Amino acid sequence: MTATTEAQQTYTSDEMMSIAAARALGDGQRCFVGIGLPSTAANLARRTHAPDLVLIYESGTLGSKPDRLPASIGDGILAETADAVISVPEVFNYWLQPGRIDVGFLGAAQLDKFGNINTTVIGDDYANPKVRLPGAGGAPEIAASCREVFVVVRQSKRSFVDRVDFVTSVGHGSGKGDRERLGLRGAGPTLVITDLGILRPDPETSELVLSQLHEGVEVEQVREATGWDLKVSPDLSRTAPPSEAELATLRALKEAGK
Amino acid sequence: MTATTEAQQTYTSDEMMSIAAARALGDGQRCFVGIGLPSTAANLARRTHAPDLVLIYESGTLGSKPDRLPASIGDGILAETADAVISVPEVFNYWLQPGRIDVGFLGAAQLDKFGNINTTVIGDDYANPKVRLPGAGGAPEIAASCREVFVVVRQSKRSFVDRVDFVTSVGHGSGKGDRERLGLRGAGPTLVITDLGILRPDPETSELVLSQLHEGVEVEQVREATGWDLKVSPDLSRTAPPSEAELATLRALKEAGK
Amino acid sequence: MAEIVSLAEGVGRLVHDGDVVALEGFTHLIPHAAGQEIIRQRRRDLTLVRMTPDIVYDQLIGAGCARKLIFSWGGNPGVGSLHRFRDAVQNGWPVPLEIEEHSHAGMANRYVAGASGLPFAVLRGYSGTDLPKHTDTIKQITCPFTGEQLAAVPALNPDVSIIHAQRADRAGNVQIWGLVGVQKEAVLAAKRSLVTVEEVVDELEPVPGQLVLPSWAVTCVAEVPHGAHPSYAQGYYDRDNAYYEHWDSIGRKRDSFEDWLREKVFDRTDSEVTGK
Amino acid sequence: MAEIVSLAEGVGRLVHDGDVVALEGFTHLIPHAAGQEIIRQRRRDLTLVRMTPDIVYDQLIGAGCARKLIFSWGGNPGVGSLHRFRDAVQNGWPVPLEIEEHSHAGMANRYVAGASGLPFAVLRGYSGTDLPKHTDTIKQITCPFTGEQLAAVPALNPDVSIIHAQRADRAGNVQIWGLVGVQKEAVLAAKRSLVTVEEVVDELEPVPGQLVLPSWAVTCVAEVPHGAHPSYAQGYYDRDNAYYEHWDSIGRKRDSFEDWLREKVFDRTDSEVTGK
Repeated sequence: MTATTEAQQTYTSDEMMSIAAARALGDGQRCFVGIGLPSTAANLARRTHAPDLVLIYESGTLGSKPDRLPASIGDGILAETADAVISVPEVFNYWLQPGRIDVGFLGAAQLDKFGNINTTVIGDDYANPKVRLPGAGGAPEIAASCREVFVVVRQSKRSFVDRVDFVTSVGHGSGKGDRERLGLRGAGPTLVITDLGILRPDPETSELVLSQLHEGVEVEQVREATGWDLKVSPDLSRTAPPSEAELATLRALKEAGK
Repeated sequence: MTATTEAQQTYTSDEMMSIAAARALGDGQRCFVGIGLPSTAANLARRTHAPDLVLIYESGTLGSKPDRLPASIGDGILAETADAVISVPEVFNYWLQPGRIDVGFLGAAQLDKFGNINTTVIGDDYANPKVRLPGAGGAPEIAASCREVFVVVRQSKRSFVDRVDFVTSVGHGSGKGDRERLGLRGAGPTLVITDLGILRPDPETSELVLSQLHEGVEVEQVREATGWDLKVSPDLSRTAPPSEAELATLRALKEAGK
Repeated sequence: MAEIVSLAEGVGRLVHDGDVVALEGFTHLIPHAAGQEIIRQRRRDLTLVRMTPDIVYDQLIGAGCARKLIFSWGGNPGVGSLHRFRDAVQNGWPVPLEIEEHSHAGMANRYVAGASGLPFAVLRGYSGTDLPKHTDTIKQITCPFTGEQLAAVPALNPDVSIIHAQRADRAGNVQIWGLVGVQKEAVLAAKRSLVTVEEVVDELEPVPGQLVLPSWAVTCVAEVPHGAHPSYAQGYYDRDNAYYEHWDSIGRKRDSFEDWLREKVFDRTDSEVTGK
Repeated sequence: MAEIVSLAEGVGRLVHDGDVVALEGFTHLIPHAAGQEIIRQRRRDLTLVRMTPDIVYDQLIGAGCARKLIFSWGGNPGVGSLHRFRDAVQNGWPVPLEIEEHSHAGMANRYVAGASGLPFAVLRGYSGTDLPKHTDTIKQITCPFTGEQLAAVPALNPDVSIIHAQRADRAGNVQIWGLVGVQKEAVLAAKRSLVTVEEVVDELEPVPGQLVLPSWAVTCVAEVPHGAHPSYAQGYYDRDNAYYEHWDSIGRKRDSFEDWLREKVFDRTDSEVTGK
């Protein structure tokens, strides 16, 4: 899918998603970065409005400043440009678990209406899955311990489901108050950024509702790409289209990362 | 007190003690070294018969090779000459606790007939002690986890008591089988090296008995310096007096450490 | 003290059928050559342990060496699925694969407990997830001071852990730098250990960020230049990102995988394998 | 992000009457200047935490700043007793001192739990000793997998931890090398932290064996050259062993200690204190 800005600049919906995700990160925040879409967005943020964003990768780097997109979560450039390189147990025990990280930036294979994430198995039978996914990795504890979680994921009926087949990482559980009951200290998913728009948890129910539409996308389109009866925020707004600077920076990053 | 070797070499009883302690260490052993007498003995061993003795200090050094006696347990020379420098939690958790260390080399303010060590308080009332001693330091876990423990201590009625006022570090508890009952994995004190001789636990009772006399010392003298009714091993032997090489090396070490 | 041996000798001596075997290396310094040597020596019924079973375990699983996998993330990083792993889990090919699944935090702490001589570790983890329903090595524990509920996981103590490092000296002291992952813990948790290194040198020149494993904490060291390929060894060579893509085409089908096995593992000469 | 402040400002802002305060540094890098600044600012009712209360705490205790000490070894290393500490414990002078006594392994693990956001730590410790009879922060815990009994100790989370390091950069990133003790854990366990450094530099040149604390994990940094004297700062100056002996003659009597307090702490000018 492509869209057109006022300046007639053409961009893809994936580019819009990465740019919208980057914009959500505040300068100076400490961000625990998953590989793929989250890493693209975090690195874009650091090269645009958030030069002092602190990137933390589970491979053991605090404050990485890569000048290209890392090819993996343990790309050598992450260690070479980091303020500190630490062991993997230390990442989880000394830095993530105590709540020192502002934003956990996650992807998802399946996401449900309460922001719960599945990256384990598709299908009801864990022992005989329809599809075996990679598994948990660092996500359950990132989702539990970061002050808030942003999820970046392409939206489709297949991936946006009423209830995930397997709760790998807890979002808002089965609704408002569940995180507190489970002893999870962070606020959980506060933003879900997709190629179509942005969803946020309803303050009353914690159910994800459509709160922002990317340029050129209509509500009905988003509903069709959602596996539950998606509610729309009364304050629904429009995402500003990518600026030329954002697009140029994103493309240069991706080019250099090849 | 001084004694005389066959070669008419004069030496002090403290020198005999350090040399006897050094001799007890086997080449290639991993030795957890307390400061003071144990450190002198361990460094002497490394410079005489045990060049591959691995010295481990609780300040965080594995394989220190100081060329003089360290002035403290955290002397810079220990870090500068170590194979690896690690944090203090790592010393205790990764290296001592799992039983990787062959010999724990400890001193004592008070020692009892079952080899229990007191470095906490003299007197019966913990809250109002007659003398407040430094406390536990690393000793309780050294005594628990090393494969065996050597104690180096000057012998006197005041320090060798029937029952210590406070068990800071467990030797053989109240006798045979107590260590197993307490879940302590090492063998506990297998040697107590003093300025008069060497005591070992009786294999049947774990009570310390006199098993070796230094040159020029008589049994009665040792009994008088012991606060319990000291038994004598049927295999009582004599310590070989210091060799000229041992004495010269010890004195050079102490001179360089000033 | 670590003994310096050949890769074939190290694997032959330290890895036995039925063993619990951990190969660690977090993206960096993955002991690929050692993994392939285990396949060459046709080990069977292994319980493989690894936080991130990626290509190295896709190969071992596809070759039928494993009966169980203990892990926290199984994928081809940056590329997609591990097809041999999926085929084993979904279809039991070539042999059924039992799995024991944790999170990274849980696995890292299991190694820490193992390295520390403790029977278990405590963490804030798993709460509200479906993992405890399927993984019986996740339990709850109560803080004796605050009454809080936390997760407990049992120590991992592999029969043998294998890692790759940059260098060792002739006495067998091992030097690693860059991302060090969970390798120290994996070695210290294991009953036996094998460290493959890029080179054995006379003296270990200190490097910022280094981690040194003393010789007496390691069982065997084997010099295996390029032993981490297609992963990387900082200071020696970069990650072969193209190979990770290429693996997808090999691993996708049983045929292409078996061709690869024959050509690249079983028919290779010793000198091709050791790179010397 | 850490703010760069003067020592007086750092202590003034971060250390309050009644706080739980940890000064750490294991023989190396003991924050002596910061300790004396706490005395100068006449803080009271502090709960002092330190594995090895040596001269730095003898001074704070003798000056009447502390009501409680949490520790594992209190002595003048290589010399003998801490006379001010003994006078406080045995005679309540100048104020009574409550003590909470652990072993090094217990204290180190209490900091580790604090740094890890856990309420307690588990270790093989204390079994058979008399410490649990007098220290109620030692309990037993049962392994949920093996049934084994182990010791549990609660996390230490000081209101403020103070350490000394070699260098910081202008952004407040801190660099330490040589013996690093338990300093990282002490800082990460604390609600607030102050790091005194030998110098603030433009760029932190990497050093083998270094540990870096990112600026955002530290509250304040103060440049205090020679701030660890009479302990040492590797790469800057050696331990002043003679001073440790000398301290014995100062600390032994109340008179000589009070003379020292007046002369060396209260009557010193700011410029003498900061060494600038």
